[in-house]
Amino acid sequence: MDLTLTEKHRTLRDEVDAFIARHRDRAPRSGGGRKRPDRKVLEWQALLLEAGYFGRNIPREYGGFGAPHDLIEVAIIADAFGRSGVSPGIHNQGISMLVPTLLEVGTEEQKRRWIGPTIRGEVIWCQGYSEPGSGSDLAAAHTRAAVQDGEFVINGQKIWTSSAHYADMMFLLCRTEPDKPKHAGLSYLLVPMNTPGIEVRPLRTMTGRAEFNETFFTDVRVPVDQIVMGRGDGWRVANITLKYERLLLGDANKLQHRLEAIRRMMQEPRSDGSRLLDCAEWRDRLLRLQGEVMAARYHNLRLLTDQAEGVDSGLGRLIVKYHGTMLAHRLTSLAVDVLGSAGLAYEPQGEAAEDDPATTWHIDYMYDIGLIIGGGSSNIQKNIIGERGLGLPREPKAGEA
Amino acid sequence: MDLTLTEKHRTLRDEVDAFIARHRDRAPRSGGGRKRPDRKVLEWQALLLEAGYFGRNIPREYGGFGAPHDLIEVAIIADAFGRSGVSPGIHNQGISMLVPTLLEVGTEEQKRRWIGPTIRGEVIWCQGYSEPGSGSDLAAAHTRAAVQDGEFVINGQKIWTSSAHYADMMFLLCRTEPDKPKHAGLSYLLVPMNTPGIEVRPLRTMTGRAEFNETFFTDVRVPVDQIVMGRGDGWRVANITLKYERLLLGDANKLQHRLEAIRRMMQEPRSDGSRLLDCAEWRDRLLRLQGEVMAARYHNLRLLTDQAEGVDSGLGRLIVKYHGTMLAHRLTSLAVDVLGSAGLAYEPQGEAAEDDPATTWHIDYMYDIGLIIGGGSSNIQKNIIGERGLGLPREPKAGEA
Amino acid sequence: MRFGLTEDQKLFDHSLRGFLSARLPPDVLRRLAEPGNGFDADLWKGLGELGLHAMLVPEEYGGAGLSLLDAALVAEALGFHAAPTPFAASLVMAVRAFQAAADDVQRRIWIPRIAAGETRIGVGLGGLSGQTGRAALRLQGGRLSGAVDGLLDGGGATHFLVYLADGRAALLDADATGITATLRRSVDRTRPLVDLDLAETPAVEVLEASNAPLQVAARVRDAGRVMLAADMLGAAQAMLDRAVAYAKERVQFGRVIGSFQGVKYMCADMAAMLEPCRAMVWYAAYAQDAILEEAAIAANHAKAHLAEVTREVARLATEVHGGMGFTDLLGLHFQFKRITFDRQVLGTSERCRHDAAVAQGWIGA
Amino acid sequence: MRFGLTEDQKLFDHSLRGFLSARLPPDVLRRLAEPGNGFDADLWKGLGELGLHAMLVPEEYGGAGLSLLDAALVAEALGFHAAPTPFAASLVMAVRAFQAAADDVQRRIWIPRIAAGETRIGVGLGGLSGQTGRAALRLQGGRLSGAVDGLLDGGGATHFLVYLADGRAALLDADATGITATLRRSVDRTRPLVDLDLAETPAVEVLEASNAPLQVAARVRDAGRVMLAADMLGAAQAMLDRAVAYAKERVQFGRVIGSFQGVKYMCADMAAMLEPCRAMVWYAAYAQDAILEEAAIAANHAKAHLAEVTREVARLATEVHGGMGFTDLLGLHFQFKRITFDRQVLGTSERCRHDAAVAQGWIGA
Repeated sequence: MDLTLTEKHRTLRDEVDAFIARHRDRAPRSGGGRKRPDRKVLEWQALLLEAGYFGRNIPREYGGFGAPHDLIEVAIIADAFGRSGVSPGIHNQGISMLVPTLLEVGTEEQKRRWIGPTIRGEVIWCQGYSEPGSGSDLAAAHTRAAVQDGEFVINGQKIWTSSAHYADMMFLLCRTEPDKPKHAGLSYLLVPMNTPGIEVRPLRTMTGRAEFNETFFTDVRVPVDQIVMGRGDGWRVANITLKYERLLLGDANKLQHRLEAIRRMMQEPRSDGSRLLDCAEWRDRLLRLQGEVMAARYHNLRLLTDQAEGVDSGLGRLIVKYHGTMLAHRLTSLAVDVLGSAGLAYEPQGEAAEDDPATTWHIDYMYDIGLIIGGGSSNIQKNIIGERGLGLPREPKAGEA
Repeated sequence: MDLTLTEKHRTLRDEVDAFIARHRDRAPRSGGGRKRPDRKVLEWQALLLEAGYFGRNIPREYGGFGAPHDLIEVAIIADAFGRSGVSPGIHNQGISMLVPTLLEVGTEEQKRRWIGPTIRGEVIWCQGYSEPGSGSDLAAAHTRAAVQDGEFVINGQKIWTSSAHYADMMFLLCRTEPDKPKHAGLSYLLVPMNTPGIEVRPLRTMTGRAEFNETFFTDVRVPVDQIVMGRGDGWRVANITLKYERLLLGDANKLQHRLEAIRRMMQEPRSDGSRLLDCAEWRDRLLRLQGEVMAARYHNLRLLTDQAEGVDSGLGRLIVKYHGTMLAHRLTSLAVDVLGSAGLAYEPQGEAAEDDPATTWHIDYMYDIGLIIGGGSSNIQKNIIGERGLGLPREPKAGEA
Repeated sequence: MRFGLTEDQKLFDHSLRGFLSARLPPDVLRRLAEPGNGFDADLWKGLGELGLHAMLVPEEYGGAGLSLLDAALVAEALGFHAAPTPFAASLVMAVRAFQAAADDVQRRIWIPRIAAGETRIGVGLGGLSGQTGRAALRLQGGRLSGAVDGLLDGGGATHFLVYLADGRAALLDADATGITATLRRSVDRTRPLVDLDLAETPAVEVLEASNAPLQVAARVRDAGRVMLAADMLGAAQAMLDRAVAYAKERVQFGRVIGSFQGVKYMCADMAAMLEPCRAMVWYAAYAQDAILEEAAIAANHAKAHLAEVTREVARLATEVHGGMGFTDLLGLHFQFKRITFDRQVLGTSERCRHDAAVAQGWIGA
Repeated sequence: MRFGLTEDQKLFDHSLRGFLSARLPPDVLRRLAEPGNGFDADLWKGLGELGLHAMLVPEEYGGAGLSLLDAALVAEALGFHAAPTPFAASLVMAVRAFQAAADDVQRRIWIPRIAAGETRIGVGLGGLSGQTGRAALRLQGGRLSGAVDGLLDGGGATHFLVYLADGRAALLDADATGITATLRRSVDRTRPLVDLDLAETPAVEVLEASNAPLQVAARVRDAGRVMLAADMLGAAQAMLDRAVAYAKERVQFGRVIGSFQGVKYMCADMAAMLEPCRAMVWYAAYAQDAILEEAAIAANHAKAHLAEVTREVARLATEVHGGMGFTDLLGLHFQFKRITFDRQVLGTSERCRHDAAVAQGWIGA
């Protein structure tokens, strides 16, 4: 255990603080998660990449900064941006899920071609996994790709494809070997979204916004080299991606960010002059959650150390999505209670404008349930924790999770 | 909905109050649950039966008071004894489980023979269901009874038989038709515990006391007419008994009793003069539980009405054990927290003497987990609720719950 | 004594649910939830024909003189169907307020108008209910100034009844001078709230209970809390029913998902939590009329407990539906949001439990 | 920077666990838990040979000068094996108390005696820790009178260190005049508590921190709270491990029960709750030495959070074992009771969270 800062680290912290102070006017307001990055976002991203505050450990030849792995550096940078409230750069499915997957199993050619544009925010990816008939049962995918004249010809339908309506590319799980057993018949393809035959239809959710899409494929043709690993390896690649998705969805920094926002609300005087933080029953609710968030944050530091040292955290990694999304829902539950009746006004603004704080909390309150379900529902997570993490036997004769 | 009292009911209430005031010195201290009733308990029981404050609706020919069913009368009597803290009579497995079962499916002869002595506390019963290899899977019972010379000859082993060490009789689930399918091969026998070949060995639990026993059967012979319903009907009879056990274990009056005891503790000044009931975070914990207990109590009134009207409450009845035992554990959890470090002193006194309050709470804190497990574990209860209550399909190829 | 519904109550419940089911298929509900005033005159009229407008009104004023338990059954059915209509404030709290605190003349004028469905009164209790937002009013010379947020049944209201901190209540015409009523679309698209800004707005009536006005106001609030508890019960029951039905149909991993213990236990947990809530709502409603010494405790605990249970049911039922539960397609979210709304208005769970503690003398007010 | 254990720590942990595993098979543990003083001299000696007595003692006093994180690993291993031995008070809190508040002479006398294993100090913080029971002491002319309940590591203690409400602490000889030390068997049979009645008992030493004595006492208390959190972590991990092992073996309904989602999800829930607790305990222990500005917050949250999580794990792991989990036979209850004990001593969860709120300035002390 060594969380002390070396001289080098203190210097970095001062540098990052100075960078933020100098450039904060150039930063976009939000992380740009659910929208196509605009010019301001792209310029900010370029600045962060150049300074090494984004993609710090990604090799230079793939467009990163190429610094050696140093956990505390990453923590210092995240902390500085967190404290300042300034955007730490783009986080989307391409950056958080596909890039680490390609770094792990992509070809040299794929890494050189895709990682740079993706981390620069120039290429936006969406995820083609779930299908209407098989939400949790990803391996049951029916969308098929037959090889004809050196191309995959894709037919079928995907659902829950967030950002499909503005994405450039999709990483797609589809059936290429229909004669092989369920899990062995899948492949993982990289598909340009402007390929003829792709149709994207928005899907409105309970928040009232169109956060997801249905994507239809009719004789969509992509070259056979647009595959990650080999034919039939799709399930393996998808699981690597899912591993990173689980970590993304259980993100401890987001939990901490929310906790702090709730604390600030509870410290503000209400119309009768009282503060909820002074009411012991409310304060105790916040404190219980603070304890849980602290555990999640320290756990995250432990996982980062494992990652930096090339150790598989096993169980510790498998619990993150389930634990984090359930905790996030409990945090937003407190937030909407703190807002009370005055927070019920709800006017989401769509993609163009910022939502007011109360609307944002209620969106999160609902969206968090979507995150409990998406990326492998809680039950799927519990299967994974029980079977892969604890070595408990699978259900006899049941399908595969 | 009519919870108002008629003139007749008000008269009864006054009578019960007067009875208690006049006779309270003759009442034993506790309900006598886990011990062989002593003379004082038996005399008190006789007095209650005579007054019609126990076994009120059991027909006179079976030793009861023979009053027509009137829900509010029963509620008035329970309330009066509850308020006064005076023992409402004996509650044990014979009275709460076997008697209603015999009333439902016993022969005239069985009712006349067993109900009277049982409700008078003269005959104590224990329950022979679980076996070492099949805790939750009752229908897998291996203890067998073969017919020889007009007698059942029983061989095998039971476990978790509470009060077996002083019981007179056992209601026993055993396999009499080994060639029939699992559930169809069982019978339900009434076995005198002094029959040669029965050996009872006490089983110490985590509370440090011997609350249960293992019971061994070696060529134990009972007449063939000691069967309830017919051969192969054992599973059906056992399920009737279990229905009453579920209601007994989820008893809402017990929950209310506990809640009040915790409130009184929280209202007492502590060594620094403060009262926990004045601390909002503690008070809110108590209030949350009060709300749950209220729901359970009113739900119980609803079930009693159904029962009085001969309506099957269905789902409402199936949830009682699971809901009640989980809630009981949360109540005792609060109680031991209220006691804090000073409540950790633990000296259970065995069957002869009263335990001090702190020890009693800690026994309950552990025993409640035993009750969550016993009488059909929570998972078994959830199977029952899901399948019988909500009509969800059973697990394919799994055994039967 | 019986703890249960009468045959009349069951019949009325059945016909009301039949009406709502026919009148509010998903596409109609979705249309009514689009921007507008959250009030549908046709639906209002239909409910009036079923007798809802006058149900709580005493017979002497031309009403049916039914009990709060009958009203709770209506609230439950409205919650079940996520019906976009005024009820808890306009047809329950307002009637109760006039009965408890109005003088004879006021009653004779206003109660029949409510019973006829022509006067619809949005109600704001401000700080007395623990609602958040603005709540600062002063009444001077029959004129009301200040602001109060979050009036219930704001959609289509002809009048507003706003409570002062001392327990008096002023009735305002929605079209009066000096009144600015801002209709806020709430997250529950079926029920908007109204924020009032008042500048010397003339009060049509002032209700002044002759005795203990704060207690009288609390009784009005408690009647409202019981209605919200019943609304949550109905909404959660609808979500549970649909989750169970979905679990019986949906196939994943080659099996109906309801046969997986994971899904089955979610449903069992919901049922185990929710089923005792029904008796609690009945009792709390009944107590408002018939067991006055327990009325406040039962109402406050019912609101708080239903809020806790139905939040869990809302999440679990959505989870059972998987991704489909999160979409707009199934319309499951109408009930989800109904539960969200009911939880926050007229006081959060913590506030209701606090009021229950006060009601049983554990702490001072 | 690394967030993890060193190779040395892992090796030491491994050897300690090996020792405990060999030294405390179920039958021995059961014997040691029988009525007695809850102190086993042989076990104490063995732990001394492994270096536990002197582990926190600075090198200048002949100790190993290890960190509180090392001590937390020991506490975790002791909790895992439900080891009936003094530790948290005698070898951690007492050492910390002398280091922080004793003068040079006092340190030179007592710390080496602790390091040698010959002086074992039971510690009582009374009201400063939020413990229930009696806590009223007065010190006059070097003599202590009054009563304080629930001293930790009471079994086999040669001395007692009791705190006054002002943050000073008096060291008493267990055999001094005017002292009545009542050893109470706690529900956790592996660790008794001591209640002290004092009548003009001469203090061997009085520890008076020159600066902010209450804060110094709070640091001692926090070190103890971290040890209890670590003890709960170990005990709960043992219960989880055994539940998983049992679920892989036990057959019901013709299947290994761990293949049922019902049982599997119980195990998954336990793991999901407990796994992040490990990092939390490490951090809280490390912070006591190296991140002083977060030390109090981390210690208090660790104690409170571990208490909440491990109560659930204790119940669920017992449930997974079915009836066998409730018997004495498997010995699973030793860890169950360990968790019960740790939760209640040195302040309940509510108290610890309150102290965490104070430590971050949300409210006054």
